[in-house]
Amino acid sequence: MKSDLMQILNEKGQCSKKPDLTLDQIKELYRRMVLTRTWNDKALSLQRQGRMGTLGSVKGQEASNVGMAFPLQKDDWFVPAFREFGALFVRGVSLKDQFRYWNGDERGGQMPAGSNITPTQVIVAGQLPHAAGIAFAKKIKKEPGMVLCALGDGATSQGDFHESMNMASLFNLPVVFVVQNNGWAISMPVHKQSASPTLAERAASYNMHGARVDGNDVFAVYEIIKKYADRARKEQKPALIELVTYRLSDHTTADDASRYRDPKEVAMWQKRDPIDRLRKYLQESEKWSDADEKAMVEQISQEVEDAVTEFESVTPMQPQEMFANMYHTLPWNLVEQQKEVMELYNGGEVK
Amino acid sequence: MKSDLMQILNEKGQCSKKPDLTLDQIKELYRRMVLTRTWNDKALSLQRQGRMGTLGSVKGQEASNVGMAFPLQKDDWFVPAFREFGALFVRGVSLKDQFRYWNGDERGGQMPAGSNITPTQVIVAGQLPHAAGIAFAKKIKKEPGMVLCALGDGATSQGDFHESMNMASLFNLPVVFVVQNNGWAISMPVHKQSASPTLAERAASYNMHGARVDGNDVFAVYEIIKKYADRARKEQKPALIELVTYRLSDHTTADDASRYRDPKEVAMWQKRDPIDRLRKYLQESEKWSDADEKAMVEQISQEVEDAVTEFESVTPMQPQEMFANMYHTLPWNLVEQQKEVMELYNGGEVK
Amino acid sequence: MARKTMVQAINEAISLKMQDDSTVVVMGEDVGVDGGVFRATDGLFEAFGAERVIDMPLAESSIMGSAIGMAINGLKPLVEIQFMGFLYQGFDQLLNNAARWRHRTLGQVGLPMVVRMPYGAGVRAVEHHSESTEAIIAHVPGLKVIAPSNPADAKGLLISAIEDPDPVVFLEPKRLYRIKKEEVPEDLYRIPIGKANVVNDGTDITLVAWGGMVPVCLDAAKHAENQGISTEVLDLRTVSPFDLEAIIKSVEKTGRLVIVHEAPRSFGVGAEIAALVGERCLLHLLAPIKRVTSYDIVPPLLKLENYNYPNAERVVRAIQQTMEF
Amino acid sequence: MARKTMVQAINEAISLKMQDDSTVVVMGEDVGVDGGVFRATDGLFEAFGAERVIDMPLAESSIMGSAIGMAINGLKPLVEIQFMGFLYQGFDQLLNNAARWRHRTLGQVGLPMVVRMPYGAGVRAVEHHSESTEAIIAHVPGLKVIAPSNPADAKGLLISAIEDPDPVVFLEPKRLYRIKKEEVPEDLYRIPIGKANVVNDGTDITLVAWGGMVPVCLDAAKHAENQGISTEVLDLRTVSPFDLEAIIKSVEKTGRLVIVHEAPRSFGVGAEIAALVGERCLLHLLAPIKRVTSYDIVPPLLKLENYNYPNAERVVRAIQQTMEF
Ligand SMILES: Cc1ncc(C[n+]2csc(CCOP(=O)(O)OP(=O)(O)O)c2C)c(N)n1
Ligand SMILES: Cc1ncc(C[n+]2csc(CCOP(=O)(O)OP(=O)(O)O)c2C)c(N)n1
Ligand SMILES: [Mg+2]
Ligand SMILES: [Mg+2]
Repeated sequence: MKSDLMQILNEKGQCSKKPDLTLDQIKELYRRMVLTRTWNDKALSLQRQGRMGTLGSVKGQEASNVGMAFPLQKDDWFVPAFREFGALFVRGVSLKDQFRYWNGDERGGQMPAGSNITPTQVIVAGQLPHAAGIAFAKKIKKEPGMVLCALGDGATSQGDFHESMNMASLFNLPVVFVVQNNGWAISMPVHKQSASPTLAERAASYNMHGARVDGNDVFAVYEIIKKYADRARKEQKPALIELVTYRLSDHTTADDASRYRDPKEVAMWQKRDPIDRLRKYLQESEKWSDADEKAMVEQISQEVEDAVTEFESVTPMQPQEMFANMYHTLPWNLVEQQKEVMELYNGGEVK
Repeated sequence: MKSDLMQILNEKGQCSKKPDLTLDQIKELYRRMVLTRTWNDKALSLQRQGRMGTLGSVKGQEASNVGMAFPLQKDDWFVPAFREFGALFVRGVSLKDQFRYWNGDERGGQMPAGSNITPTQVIVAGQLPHAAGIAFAKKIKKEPGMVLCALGDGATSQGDFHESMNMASLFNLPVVFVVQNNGWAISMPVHKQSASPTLAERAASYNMHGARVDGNDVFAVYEIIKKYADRARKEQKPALIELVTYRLSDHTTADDASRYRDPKEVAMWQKRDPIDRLRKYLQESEKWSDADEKAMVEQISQEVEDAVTEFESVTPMQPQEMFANMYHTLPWNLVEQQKEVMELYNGGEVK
Repeated sequence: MARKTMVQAINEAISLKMQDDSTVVVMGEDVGVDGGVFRATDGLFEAFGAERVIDMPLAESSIMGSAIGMAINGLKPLVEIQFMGFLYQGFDQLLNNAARWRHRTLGQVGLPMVVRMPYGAGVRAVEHHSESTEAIIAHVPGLKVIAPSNPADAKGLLISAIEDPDPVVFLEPKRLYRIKKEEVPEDLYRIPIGKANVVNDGTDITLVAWGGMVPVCLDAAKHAENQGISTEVLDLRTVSPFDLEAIIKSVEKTGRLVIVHEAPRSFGVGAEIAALVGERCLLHLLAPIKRVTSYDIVPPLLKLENYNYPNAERVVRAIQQTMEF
Repeated sequence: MARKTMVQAINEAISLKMQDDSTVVVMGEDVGVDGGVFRATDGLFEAFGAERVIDMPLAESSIMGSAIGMAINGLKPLVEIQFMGFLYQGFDQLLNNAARWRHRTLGQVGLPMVVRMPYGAGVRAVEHHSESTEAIIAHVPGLKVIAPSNPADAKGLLISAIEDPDPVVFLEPKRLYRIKKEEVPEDLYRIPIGKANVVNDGTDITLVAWGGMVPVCLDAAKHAENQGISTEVLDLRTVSPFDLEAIIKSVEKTGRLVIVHEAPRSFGVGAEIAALVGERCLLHLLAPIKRVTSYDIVPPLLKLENYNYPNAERVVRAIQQTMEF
């Protein structure tokens, strides 16, 4: 890894300084990361059994996912892309709902009321202007808080990235853009994606602060996000943070990464696993016992299994629900079409 | 002006070093600049008389216009936006055709065959990816030459700017992007447009060379473009050049700049006029006499008047020509529609 | 009541709504200090300040996208796109995000935003300044499209659009911006979205138009009436969802329909109207439905543009052909 | 002749054209090393190298725009947009530049480029992976739109598209990508653009469809024939400019028309077909023209998607209603 990378917790589980977190908070971070991976593994296995739609895995990015959401406060907004379930769980999204969403049930995509989370954004970089706009509204309304916007390394190539960065800086918007640089955008390695050697240094050309940290080190992620979130809240200043991490799985369940990347690279990154190193830290510095680990893993497995049961037993959506939220008040064409669907599929099954 | 601005010829007509140009070349640059302004003034006056469509003036930008095109060679391409007539004239576009174009006759927009100039691009920043693509094709076909792409300061805010810069750098394309930073994008001053203090420094974040020169100093413009055009041709390397100049007129004839900018600013820039300083230089260093000046001005006026006469006496387009170039072979709907137009307006006038 | 041009009426609508509702913000290129290139936002910057009348960088995608963000977070953004030809830099955000937000959030968050823009011919400018692509927007589920045809309608419809809980694209026929002054009521009044207006009563044939083509149809109706053809002119006002009921009612009366639009013919809005009327009034039709439209070409520059756009002569011709069928 | 899936046929078409014409280059996201997310460009990177099979950064606008630049400078770019839902990031370049270049240069420079993309339903993925917005593209003068319905057509039409001197949008029905293998001739053959294909002869009613809806119509035709209704199925192949002559010929024979498309109904391609047939065959029509389409909604995620897309049952119902009129 590049030497200019801020790191607190190294791959051996050793800290370069004491993290600014209580033991309970550290345990909570750990629990969240394991929960994220457990949910993720479960979703992948359901997908293989045909019980889940196409899905992108966050394996390897749990420290980035969890660490970015942890410093957020009630008034803050979280504006995700699509590879941040771990962060969504921290912000109160239920395991069940994420299962539903990825299995093609729109209802699962609804974020909890008042959670200040925007829905999953599939258009790469499409969420950046939204984040800027939400922050702009905060500023205009003189509301407290800031906006955290997540994106991938691939998203930095899009025009919307540039336009949003420029705008955030020009208007001093309280928004922090966090790039999970997981090395890949489907089959494109980041060095073929971006002409700038690091993504964080893009910040300079917008006269914005930038930072680059080890994204598999949850302490570093937490610290940097906290720092810039605080700054955004207090000084109304945007920033660009690069979290250097790795996508350990295929891009999605529809992808086969062995076609384009070297297994040696994956193996190397497996050694930098964010969960392993935090477990080592807990074991070595905080007396985390095998029994503690076992109890936690069992509790999490149960939580995930319960969510599966719950998600698989929800009432199916009715066909006419397709129309329900197209407009506040349905225009005549949708009223007619909804009626047709009710006639066609009234209680019955589509062929 | 910022001190980091490369300058050779100052406002008093003094050179900090001998320009790398023959006297004939310098006279030609001067003639081209005066021609550009004369054409421009004529077009504006025709517009006021209802003999010309809406038009953007290049007044104040003649050094940038002429200086950027001068170093181009036969194999090179020129990819303009819309405020570069001076450059087009250098590359062989006729005065008459530009009159026709701005007066709403499509035929005037056609560039001379083999001139390697793309048509006027009205979509702000739309031409940047074209320039990158033309350069890419050069590279693929192993053709000599480079691509010069002109844009305004406002264009740097667009997504297409970012995407093209990134792409040009990633693939080492022989393209030089030249920003005429004329201080304004309609009513937006550049400091409200761009978060980066200078536009040239944007280059760094694409791992590209950038340079910033006095755009009212034709020697500096010529030298910097020549340098980076040569580099692009030889090393297949892109660059971003910022020419610091000023739009002395309204944005277009439909605009009223007094609504949004301080006349003092305009007055200040009038003192930095690119033509005045080159004339002073010629007078003081190269024995350019009043008689020389007078002869040249007369010759240019005549050339412009001739172009007006010529342009106003061209055969009008026929209505059915609207259809002619929509496709290589017109589909049935256009064949029908063209027939209708011929029936309706056969020789007659539209009401 | 004072006499106002359409631009003035639009300006008044915005100003009144901004006074009435502090969540309304105006944003776009040159809308602030300059007051908009057509002066539709003239004086608003001075009246409401830089935080409610925002001069945005030249970047349509982020203008549209950040307006979405503002609407998500409780504001009512009123975006100006300088010309319809420049909409497409911001179209992805409109189509893939603005139109879908209510649906995506299962009704939790609707986006009360309006995207205004001048459309159609009327300025003697270069390419991309005369476009009329309402069919493209109308095809996007989740959006509404409005196009007024006179100052008073422009004001009332714009107020309704700003108050609408869903994203509305508001197309302003720039050819009518200053063509004449008409009486415009002073107050904050609404004209309902989705309802057409019969602007000329008739019994022989129905003309359907919106925006800049309504005066052309009224003109044609006069010519036709001189020839003894009683022509009903329906001003749609809302292009999507359009007032099918009113169209059907008129066609059931007249049995004949000519649709007039400034956009290219093929795959245009006229096709949808014709298809629905054909489907629902087949037995009432005394003649095939005709469309008088621009041609399927790039809008010509000023020299040829008048050969492309429908004019009264072409509409009268279509009326005659329909009557003679 | 070998049996191939549609993706394989497409791959073969590209490969043959790249061998045949050294100016053809493939570009897009993940088209190189990965061979495309649907493997349409599988093996081409190895065969033709990184300069002719270009893995582009994730930026649709510059992909489209630089393809334009390549076409200006003598290449024939074959762009892959990963899913039709992502086209709109690059749409401005397509609409405002690609479509207009020949016109803007007065015929001097045409752009022989093809923009391929999978469209419609068929993968169990999240939002934006099932879009079918061909009406939007068809409304843009200067473009052509093709949508094949089977492997052999896909190959022949793609070869024609690559050889076409104008920009072509090539829509690949992803639901048919691998659904079955069919005989595909080995050589470099062409299927003409703008010509429809009668895929089932009939005399009572005409079905018009393209791309992914052709098999649905064939299925419906079988059901209808079981009920004694002789159903002609016309596969348009080219959506714009579509083969009006073939449609009229069939409708003049049958007197009845049902149009089937996967896109939302309103302002869709079906409207244009219905409008033209209504205009030109009014007196031949024995019943109103019906459209069986998706609804005017955001394409649902996988749980509800089958309720949205036309299926044989809905087409048969429309056939019956039309017959009973
Ligand atoms: C505008 C757009 N183009 C293409 C895609 C298809 N796509 C989905 S994810 C992805 C790669 C994203 O890479 P990155 O931003 O690094 O995020 P990651 O997948 O690594 O989390 C692509 C190309 C898309 N979703 N949106
Ligand atoms: C995409 C797009 N948006 C808006 C416009 C309207 N417009 C024309 S020129 C211009 C300002 C351009 O500024 P700049 O790039 O600095 O060029 P300059 O006019 O100063 O030469 C604007 C906003 C346009 N032509 N294209
Ligand atoms: Mg990535
Ligand atoms: Mg400028």
